[in-house]
Amino acid sequence: MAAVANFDNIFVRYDLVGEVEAKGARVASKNPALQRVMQCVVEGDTDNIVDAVNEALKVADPLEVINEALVKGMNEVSRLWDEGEYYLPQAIIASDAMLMGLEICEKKMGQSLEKKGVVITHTAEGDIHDLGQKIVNALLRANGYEVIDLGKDVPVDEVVAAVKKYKPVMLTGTALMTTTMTAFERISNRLRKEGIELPFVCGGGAVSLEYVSGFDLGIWGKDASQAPGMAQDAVNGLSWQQMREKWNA
Amino acid sequence: MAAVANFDNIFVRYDLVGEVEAKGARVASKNPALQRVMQCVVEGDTDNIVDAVNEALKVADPLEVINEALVKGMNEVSRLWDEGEYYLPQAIIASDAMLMGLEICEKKMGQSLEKKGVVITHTAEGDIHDLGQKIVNALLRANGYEVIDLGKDVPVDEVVAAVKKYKPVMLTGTALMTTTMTAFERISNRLRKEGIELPFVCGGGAVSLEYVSGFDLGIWGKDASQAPGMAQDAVNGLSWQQMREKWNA
Amino acid sequence: MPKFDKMAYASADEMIFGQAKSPVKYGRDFTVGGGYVFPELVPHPRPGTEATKKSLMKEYEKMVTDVLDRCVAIGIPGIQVELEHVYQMTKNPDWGGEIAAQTKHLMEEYYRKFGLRSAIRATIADYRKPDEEDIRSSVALETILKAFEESAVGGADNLSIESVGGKEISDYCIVRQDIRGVLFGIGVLGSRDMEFMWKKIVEIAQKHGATPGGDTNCAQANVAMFMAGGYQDRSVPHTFAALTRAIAAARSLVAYEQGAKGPSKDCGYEDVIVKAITGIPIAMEGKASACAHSDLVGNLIAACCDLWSNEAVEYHDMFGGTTSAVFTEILGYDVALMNTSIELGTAKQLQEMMVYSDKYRDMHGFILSPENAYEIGKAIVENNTSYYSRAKAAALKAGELMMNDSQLKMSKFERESLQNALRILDGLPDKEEDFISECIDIYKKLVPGFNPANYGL
Amino acid sequence: MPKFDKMAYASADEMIFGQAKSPVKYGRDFTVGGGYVFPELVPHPRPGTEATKKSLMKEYEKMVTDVLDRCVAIGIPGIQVELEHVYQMTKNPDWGGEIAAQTKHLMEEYYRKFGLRSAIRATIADYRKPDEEDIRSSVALETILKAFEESAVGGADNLSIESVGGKEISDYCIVRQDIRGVLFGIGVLGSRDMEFMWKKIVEIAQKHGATPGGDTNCAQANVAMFMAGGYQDRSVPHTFAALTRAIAAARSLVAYEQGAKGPSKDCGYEDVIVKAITGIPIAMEGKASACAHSDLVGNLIAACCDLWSNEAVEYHDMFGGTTSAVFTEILGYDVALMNTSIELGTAKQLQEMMVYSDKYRDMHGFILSPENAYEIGKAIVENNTSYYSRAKAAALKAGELMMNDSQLKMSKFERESLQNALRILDGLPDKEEDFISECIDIYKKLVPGFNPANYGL
Ligand SMILES: [Zn+2]
Ligand SMILES: [Zn+2]
Ligand SMILES: [Zn+2]
Repeated sequence: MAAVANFDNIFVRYDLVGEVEAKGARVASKNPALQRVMQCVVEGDTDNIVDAVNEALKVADPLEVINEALVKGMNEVSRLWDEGEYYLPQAIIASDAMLMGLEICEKKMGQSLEKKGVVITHTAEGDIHDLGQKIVNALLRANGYEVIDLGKDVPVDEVVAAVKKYKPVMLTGTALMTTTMTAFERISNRLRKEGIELPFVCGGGAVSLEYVSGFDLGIWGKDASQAPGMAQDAVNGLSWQQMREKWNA
Repeated sequence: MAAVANFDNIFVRYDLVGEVEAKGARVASKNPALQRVMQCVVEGDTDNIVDAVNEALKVADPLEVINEALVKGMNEVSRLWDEGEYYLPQAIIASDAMLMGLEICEKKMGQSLEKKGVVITHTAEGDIHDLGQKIVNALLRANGYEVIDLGKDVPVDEVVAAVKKYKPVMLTGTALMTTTMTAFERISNRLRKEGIELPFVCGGGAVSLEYVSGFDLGIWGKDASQAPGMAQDAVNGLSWQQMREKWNA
Repeated sequence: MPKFDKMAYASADEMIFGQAKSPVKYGRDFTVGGGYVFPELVPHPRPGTEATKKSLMKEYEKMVTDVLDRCVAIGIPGIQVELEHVYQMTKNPDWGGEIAAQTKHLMEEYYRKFGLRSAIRATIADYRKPDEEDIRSSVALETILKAFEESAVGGADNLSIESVGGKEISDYCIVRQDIRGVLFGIGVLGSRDMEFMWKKIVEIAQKHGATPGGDTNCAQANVAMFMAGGYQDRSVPHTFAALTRAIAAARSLVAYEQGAKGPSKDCGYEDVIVKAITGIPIAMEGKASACAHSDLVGNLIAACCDLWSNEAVEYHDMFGGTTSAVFTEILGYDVALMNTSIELGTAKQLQEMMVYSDKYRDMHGFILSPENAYEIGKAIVENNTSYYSRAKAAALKAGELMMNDSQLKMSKFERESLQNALRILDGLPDKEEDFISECIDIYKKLVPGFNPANYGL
Repeated sequence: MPKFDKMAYASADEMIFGQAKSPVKYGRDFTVGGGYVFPELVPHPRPGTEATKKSLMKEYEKMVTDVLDRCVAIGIPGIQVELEHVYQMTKNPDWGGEIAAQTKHLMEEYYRKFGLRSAIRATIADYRKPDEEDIRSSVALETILKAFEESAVGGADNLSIESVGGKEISDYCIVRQDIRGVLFGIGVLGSRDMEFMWKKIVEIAQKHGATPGGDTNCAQANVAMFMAGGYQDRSVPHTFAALTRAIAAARSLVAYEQGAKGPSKDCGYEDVIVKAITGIPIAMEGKASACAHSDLVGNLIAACCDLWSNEAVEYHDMFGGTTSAVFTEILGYDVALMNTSIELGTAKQLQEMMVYSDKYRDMHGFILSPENAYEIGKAIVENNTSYYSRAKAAALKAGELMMNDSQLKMSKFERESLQNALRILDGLPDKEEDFISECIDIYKKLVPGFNPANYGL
């Protein structure tokens, strides 16, 4: 076999252009116990987070552990992800660790932390591909939202009923197939008929901006990582029109 | 260079499968003078049609020459084209010959033959590619319709004004570019606003069924050769909805 | 249990597009892997047309007609059309059956009129939910089997599926970069579920004179590959996705051990490895499936294909005709180039161009280039004591190949991801039963709904 | 007046994709014909977005961004984007200029960030109406020249056009299978109008440091070719369309005689012949332009290309991304295959595959296969006493080649059409002035609005 001496005119490895130098985490706590909790979140260390949180609770109250270690750690993870040092898995396992820690703190407090808001998520009727939805769930929860997870292959009626029941700040729908995503438009119509207005973020697989812009309430979600930012906007009271303008322009 | 011994697995010449055996024209007239006129039409012989018609007018009255020779010849051309023996150019030059003959007969009669109906044709504003329209014009005229030819790059206003003035049975629009065909929708809206209903056949280049089905009055023209049949339907009183159902289903 | 214990080819050098050790003949004078490559066109109905059987049949009639028309317009000698079931076609088995029958009817007409050779693949939608139901006896399973039946009766020549066994585990683990879980979800659970499913599919195919085609790890390895994405994506490391693919090869093999004959499914990127082991004809998709998804193996993946596919294209108008027609034309010319090289005796040169176009573009292409795919295949057959051991061997071999070729460039992050995964794989138990019980312990806690009984465990 | 009197290459064998005798360098480190092939992506705005400058600019911003993003996602080393003016962009020269500037700005960003090489072609819309206006001094002409100017200032690297001189005659004659009129409309009038136009375009390009690219006979020879269509179409005989193409080569040559440097326009199928004569780099479109129109030369036409294009694709979503991104990927891999063959030293083998894929598929591919194209080129330069004589020589040579290769199959109807046309060509006057006066007499009567003064006659 002949060999290629130079690949530069066949392809360019743009993934190696300006490779991000891993600089690691930047946050630190003066309190070594809190520092360790934060460390576990940043590293997604689900093996040690429980122990670390229990230790920290001996020297700090639950709210402090939450705000000064768990949330701070998660914010740092978001930064590392935004800046290209982390990939999605690092963010997911960090969320896992964060949520495990949160659970312990809440148990200690005897009550749940007040959530930023309720978001309902679902995967379209006829669609069993719910990985996208699961990522959304993890990221929303780690960012302080209460997620009502309706699961996959959810009939339109059920989605509408849940919205009426839980009055969420935002609804999301995931679909891999265009032939199942048509349920989104039906959901939108039903909600409008009931006089309900809320941002309905649709994304996944074959769902396109073009399609989602075609019905009321719809906002196109390009990527699961946008979910927390969108939920924040919804909490801040942006209308679905404003959110569409902001995220889909 | 190496050679390919067998092309059968590279391509198949489906154009040579079941090649149509040229059988030639089938019609005949007992009257040799009319026969010659018919012959000129069938062969698209624009060099001799004038002489042939003038000769025929010595032995037959103009209406007879029209109906028994010119129209019959043209019908035969349509058959040969339908059956795959003729290509478009044969049909076009036959129309040329037919129209030249018709003009002489009409002059002799001192009046125009009653036309089957009026059709307005145009090429969209911004579009200078009017070949499709010209083919439509030729085929419509040869089939007995009066064509009001608005030409190319025609503003929406002008089209609407012409429809109001001539009250055609059908309107056609040709466009090569999608960015000029948007005029068709505007024409449709304007006509509807004026309370005018008529079949508006749109075709050419990038004009798609999907697009034309998106506005009232629109019927998609796949091919210039459909124009006479569509005009006939319009004369027969089919609504644009019925025509869309028939031609675009 | 694994069956294959040797390679179908003496070396990677023997493998070439258009030729398989065991060609498959079906449909209307249509032979796959018998010396030439054919296009496989996959049309996808527009959203909304799935509302009723009538509207969906009408949509398929249009789509298929456009495919056949374009073939006779430009001279394509033969074509396979895949009816890749939208949920509604499987959910209502008669829909799938009638669409197959209608497609067959159209194809027969073009065969009669023009001599256009053709065949139909029906790919049934696997909509079982491993984390919510008993996937070995659910209504979904019954319906799926019924859909196979009706499609075969309707006229499908090739029965295929993208089975989802183990997806609940791999979904959880891929996004957490957990190689152990991926090995468990794909290599063990996926393989076991395939063994269960393919026994049934082969039986149905035989009963109705259809050919059992193949299965693809679309639900797992493709998830990893598409999430890994392009050079600018940061969802899943590309090295990790490549390991996932190697594991998938050990899993997709099970179909052929249970009696499937191929041609395999287009989106089974692992099938180069499968072909090396089994000698069955394979469908592949690369640059012309950009309409469905981007990939980094656009040319290379054609190196050993027997069918060349567009994966899926939604039915719409383009300037040059409908998407069905447009992609038929693109595939048709790609295939004509391959077949011309075969006639000219320069197929190996063309293959070499395909390979070097993408071998070092990305890790996926690297492990799927014929010589590396062959090595991974060898690791699989040489470690066939269990589904687990051969899947692990595939991953280790893929990792070793990636580590040892200096022309394959990697970022620090990618290399660390790879080394990390290999370290974990190395530390796993030798025996399958040990691995299984370890994994059951771990993932029962982590993955809601995971039920080992679904896999006979 | 004709200038070229010899071939740029000693034989067809010297011609290969990626390499031109006179490479062109412009844009951001972008060299065409300097050893490698690059993709040229042509996005087309959605209907409605042309309504305002703002909405059209937004559309172009999205389309171009998608192109550049896909390049850096899959590793395409460089790309040219064609801004093929919709009517509104030329009609309002500032629109075209600002879109060019915006495109340049985006490209500079990707060049800075990733090192992605790139260039811009602006193709101005020729909307002059030869049968309705004085095309040598109309408002349309003024506006067109202004549009060239503004595009060059905005940042277009390559200025091109699809000029329409003689279209009123060729439109009339193509559908009547009148070879004399086609020769007059394309060979004489088209050439004369190009001489007039290109003097001006070259001047503008030089003034602003842009490169005068090329012209294509899209308005004439492509009309014939697309009407000839596929195997089942019966609008224009394929042999007749092939003769039209040969004539077009003699016409499109004029741009380079007036100072254009290439790369030529993608839809100038005649440019293989032009390259053989001039040695300029050429853009070509084949299978990946199926999105814009079907053709019978999908592979063959790439045999000597320097840029490889998709012709035009309307901006829409597909499963795999927007059409701009999807076709960037398809072109990117096609080009990668060619460049790999260049690196492997097997480019001539790949070229041979391309050629034999389509040489006998249809008459168009036959006359455009490099060795035949070269012969037609020779007939052109050897008969360069007038635009007429060289265009006629091109047609006669093409006809002779078609008649004499027994591997090129033809239906009886096609053969008769060809023989008939050759008989007519043979009977035409020797001297250009005789031919011109004969044609003026004939077509002034037949073609409403035909005005010889538009062509300095
Ligand atoms: Zn798949
Ligand atoms: Zn598929
Ligand atoms: Zn063009």
